[in-house]
Amino acid sequence: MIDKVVSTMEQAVAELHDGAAIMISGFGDAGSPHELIQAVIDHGATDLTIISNNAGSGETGIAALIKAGRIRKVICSFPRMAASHHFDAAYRAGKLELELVPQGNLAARIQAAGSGLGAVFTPTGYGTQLAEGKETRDIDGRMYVLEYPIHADFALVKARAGDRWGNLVYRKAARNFGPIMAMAAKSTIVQVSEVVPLGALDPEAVVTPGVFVKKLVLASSNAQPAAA
Amino acid sequence: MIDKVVSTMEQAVAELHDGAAIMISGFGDAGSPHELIQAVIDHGATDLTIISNNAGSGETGIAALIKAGRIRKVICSFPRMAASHHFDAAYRAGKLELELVPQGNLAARIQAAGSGLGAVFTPTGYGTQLAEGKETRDIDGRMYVLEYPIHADFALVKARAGDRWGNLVYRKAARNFGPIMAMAAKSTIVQVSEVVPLGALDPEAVVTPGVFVKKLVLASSNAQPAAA
Amino acid sequence: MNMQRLDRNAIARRVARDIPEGAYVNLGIGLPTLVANYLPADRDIFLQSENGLLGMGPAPDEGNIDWDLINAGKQPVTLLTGGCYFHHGDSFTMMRGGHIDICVMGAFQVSVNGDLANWHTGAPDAIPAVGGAMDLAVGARQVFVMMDLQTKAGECKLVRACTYPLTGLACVSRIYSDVGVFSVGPDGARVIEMVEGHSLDDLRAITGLELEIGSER
Amino acid sequence: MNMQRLDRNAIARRVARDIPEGAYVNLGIGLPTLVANYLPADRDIFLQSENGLLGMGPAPDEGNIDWDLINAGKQPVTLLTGGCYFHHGDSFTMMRGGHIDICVMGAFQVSVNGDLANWHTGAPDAIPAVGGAMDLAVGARQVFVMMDLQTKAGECKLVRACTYPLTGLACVSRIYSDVGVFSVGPDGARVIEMVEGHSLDDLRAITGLELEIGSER
Repeated sequence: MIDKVVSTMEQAVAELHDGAAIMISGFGDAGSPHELIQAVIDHGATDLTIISNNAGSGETGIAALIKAGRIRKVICSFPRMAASHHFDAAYRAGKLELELVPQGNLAARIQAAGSGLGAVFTPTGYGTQLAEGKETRDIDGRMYVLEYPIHADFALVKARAGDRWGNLVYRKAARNFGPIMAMAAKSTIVQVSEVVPLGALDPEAVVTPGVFVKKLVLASSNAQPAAA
Repeated sequence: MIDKVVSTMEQAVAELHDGAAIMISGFGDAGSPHELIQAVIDHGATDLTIISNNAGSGETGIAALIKAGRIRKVICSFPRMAASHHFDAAYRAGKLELELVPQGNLAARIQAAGSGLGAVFTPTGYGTQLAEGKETRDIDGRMYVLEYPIHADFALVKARAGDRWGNLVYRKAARNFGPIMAMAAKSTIVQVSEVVPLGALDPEAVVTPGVFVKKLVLASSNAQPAAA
Repeated sequence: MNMQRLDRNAIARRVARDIPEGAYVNLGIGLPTLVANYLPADRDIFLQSENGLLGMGPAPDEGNIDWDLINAGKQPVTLLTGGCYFHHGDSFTMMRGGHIDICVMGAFQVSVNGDLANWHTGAPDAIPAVGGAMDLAVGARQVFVMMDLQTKAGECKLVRACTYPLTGLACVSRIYSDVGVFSVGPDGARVIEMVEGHSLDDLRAITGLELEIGSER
Repeated sequence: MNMQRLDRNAIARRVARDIPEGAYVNLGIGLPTLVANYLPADRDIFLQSENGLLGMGPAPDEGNIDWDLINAGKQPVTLLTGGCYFHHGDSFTMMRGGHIDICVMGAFQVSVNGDLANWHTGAPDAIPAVGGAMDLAVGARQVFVMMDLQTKAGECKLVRACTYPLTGLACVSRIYSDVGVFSVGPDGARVIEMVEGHSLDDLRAITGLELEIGSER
């Protein structure tokens, strides 16, 4: 019997390693797997590359990872936030490399990795600083930039509910990057608010089929994030 | 008030025109919008390019369109079926152009069109007849073929239920190409088994958001296809 | 010059007037979110938010805030009856793929041919952040910019050529400002509408451009 | 030669033995679908079907046929508890993106280095059809071929180089046949297992290849 549910956050992140590339779901705090990120801090892995839409705010989540000095590089679209002081400080001190990617190219590159494409021509960013040095091409009279997949060793994802085969559903706008990151990482680890029996999720409404999930763990405090 | 529901099949396909490129959902008969296809026949538009997984079987659906002599070109992955005699005859008589596309490249090219990408490098088909004459590239030690988007003027899609804003849910494996074709065509026309009030569809379980749909029409006979 | 100027709410109201029923609209973070307040409730207009919402509704009551239901600016919102959720791949398929009729964004500068600069001041110590601006710039069918025509320091933001880092090339079609509405594009900038009390000469003086009155293209 | 040969069901049973619990498996149309009949019911093995199913179950009873629930060969199937539906984009993300552990396909020819030919006989009047074969060939982590080693006319289908149009290059790792199991790949073809009553010399004679006994790579 296959049961992808593990009992502890520690077990969930046991295979992490120094130098890993880690995708982290979330748009701001919505959908950010805070407990799994705390488990990464507890695990001790360092020299990490983080792929996420933002670069953390306040004192928890990605911000805590930065504060702990574990991150070598951030690939994201929007690091500047109201309380992104830990990112700001590390970036200004040159302790952190930033690869800034337009949000839709971030999504497209993650999707390219998940679906086995070698590269995609995207119109986004053409003629801007963020496409400098990149290959461009005129296709049917429109200009495109060649963008490559972003692969990751791990994806840390927050979902609302999951079953032992790894099928997932999400909650409202906390869905955001979760489903496409789950497809793109070698190993996807999910914190859920609820583990449900096989068959409890409507097969028409499963958002992430279990094939994309390696481990699930119940996050008892997987509540809505508090007001920022 | 926006109400995308029209009353008749005739209204649903009123804007069709000669020479149109039309995507048609379905994998075999599952998900094939037979009533809309009949409406295309009744409309009279001809010289059509059809993008679909198959090229029809028996006497209805795409097979009936071929029989009626309305199709100039078929872009599909699997035209040969148990009862594809109308395709076979038209193809052998040279009345029909065939562009054979590996099924996953068909999906990827439809998705590229829907998402505004200019082209994608796919590993599928490299080194085969179906990639002959196409641009190839070594990316990180693996060979890829450059494939371009497939755009369409119309998509004809079968769904289980929809609301007046065009939100859709599907039924089992009849979902297949429907959602990605709806994203790729300039104008997506949907036959549904049921028109439901706004709010009746779970916002977490909508498969095709209404933005991708132009018109819906109730197909009273939108039942499961009969045994082939 | 000491002319009458529209405040941000008045500009938002003016933008809202040009959004037809049935339009799929993305309102950028900051100023443009005000436009939602002026969309008539009896018109079905569909607000899309890059973080996976279509049919976005107004801010919730204090007691009904759900931090899993936010807009692109990370403020709490609601979902209208008939709205739905989707992931970031599908969201940017909407935005990049030409499915959004209108997006409204703020800007540092817009050039007469429609180039947009709104993501980076170019200051060397600034922390850059781009979000979905570049995707909207290339992907929305029409890009409306909503801004005061001048900076606080009095520099005109409608320019011959942008000096700030670009967000997108030749993408803006319309500027809604505190002094009037402009069209920009291949034919250059034209004045579509002036705020009461302004003359064409005023606008020429502010912009330093040989503006003409234009009709809708 | 007049040796004992496995029938298609026996080959299917042999393939099933090599599919571990937890594997995500795509069974190609035709012969490979038989493998499903021999997967032990007490093992969680996940069958994926290109038309948008994961957790595909056996054929339904006569009275429970649902033509919206079919497999890649358009035959009626069922969905297991815990299975789910998805669209073709997501289905081929699974298949092309390396998420399927094993696919099992039939073949016209397989070369010693693992080239696969199974979509087209090359006959000029044949109606070509490719389906998802090329995507599986490049996308599945392991490609197993299940076939009789010879055509009815006695031609060996394990060849030095394919003469039929290719489906994929260097993609097959294993051949399950009526006379034995072979590995193919960069090191060429090796005999992993022979059906009882066969000798290495028999297989060398059939194939015309300098086969050796190989261990699992």
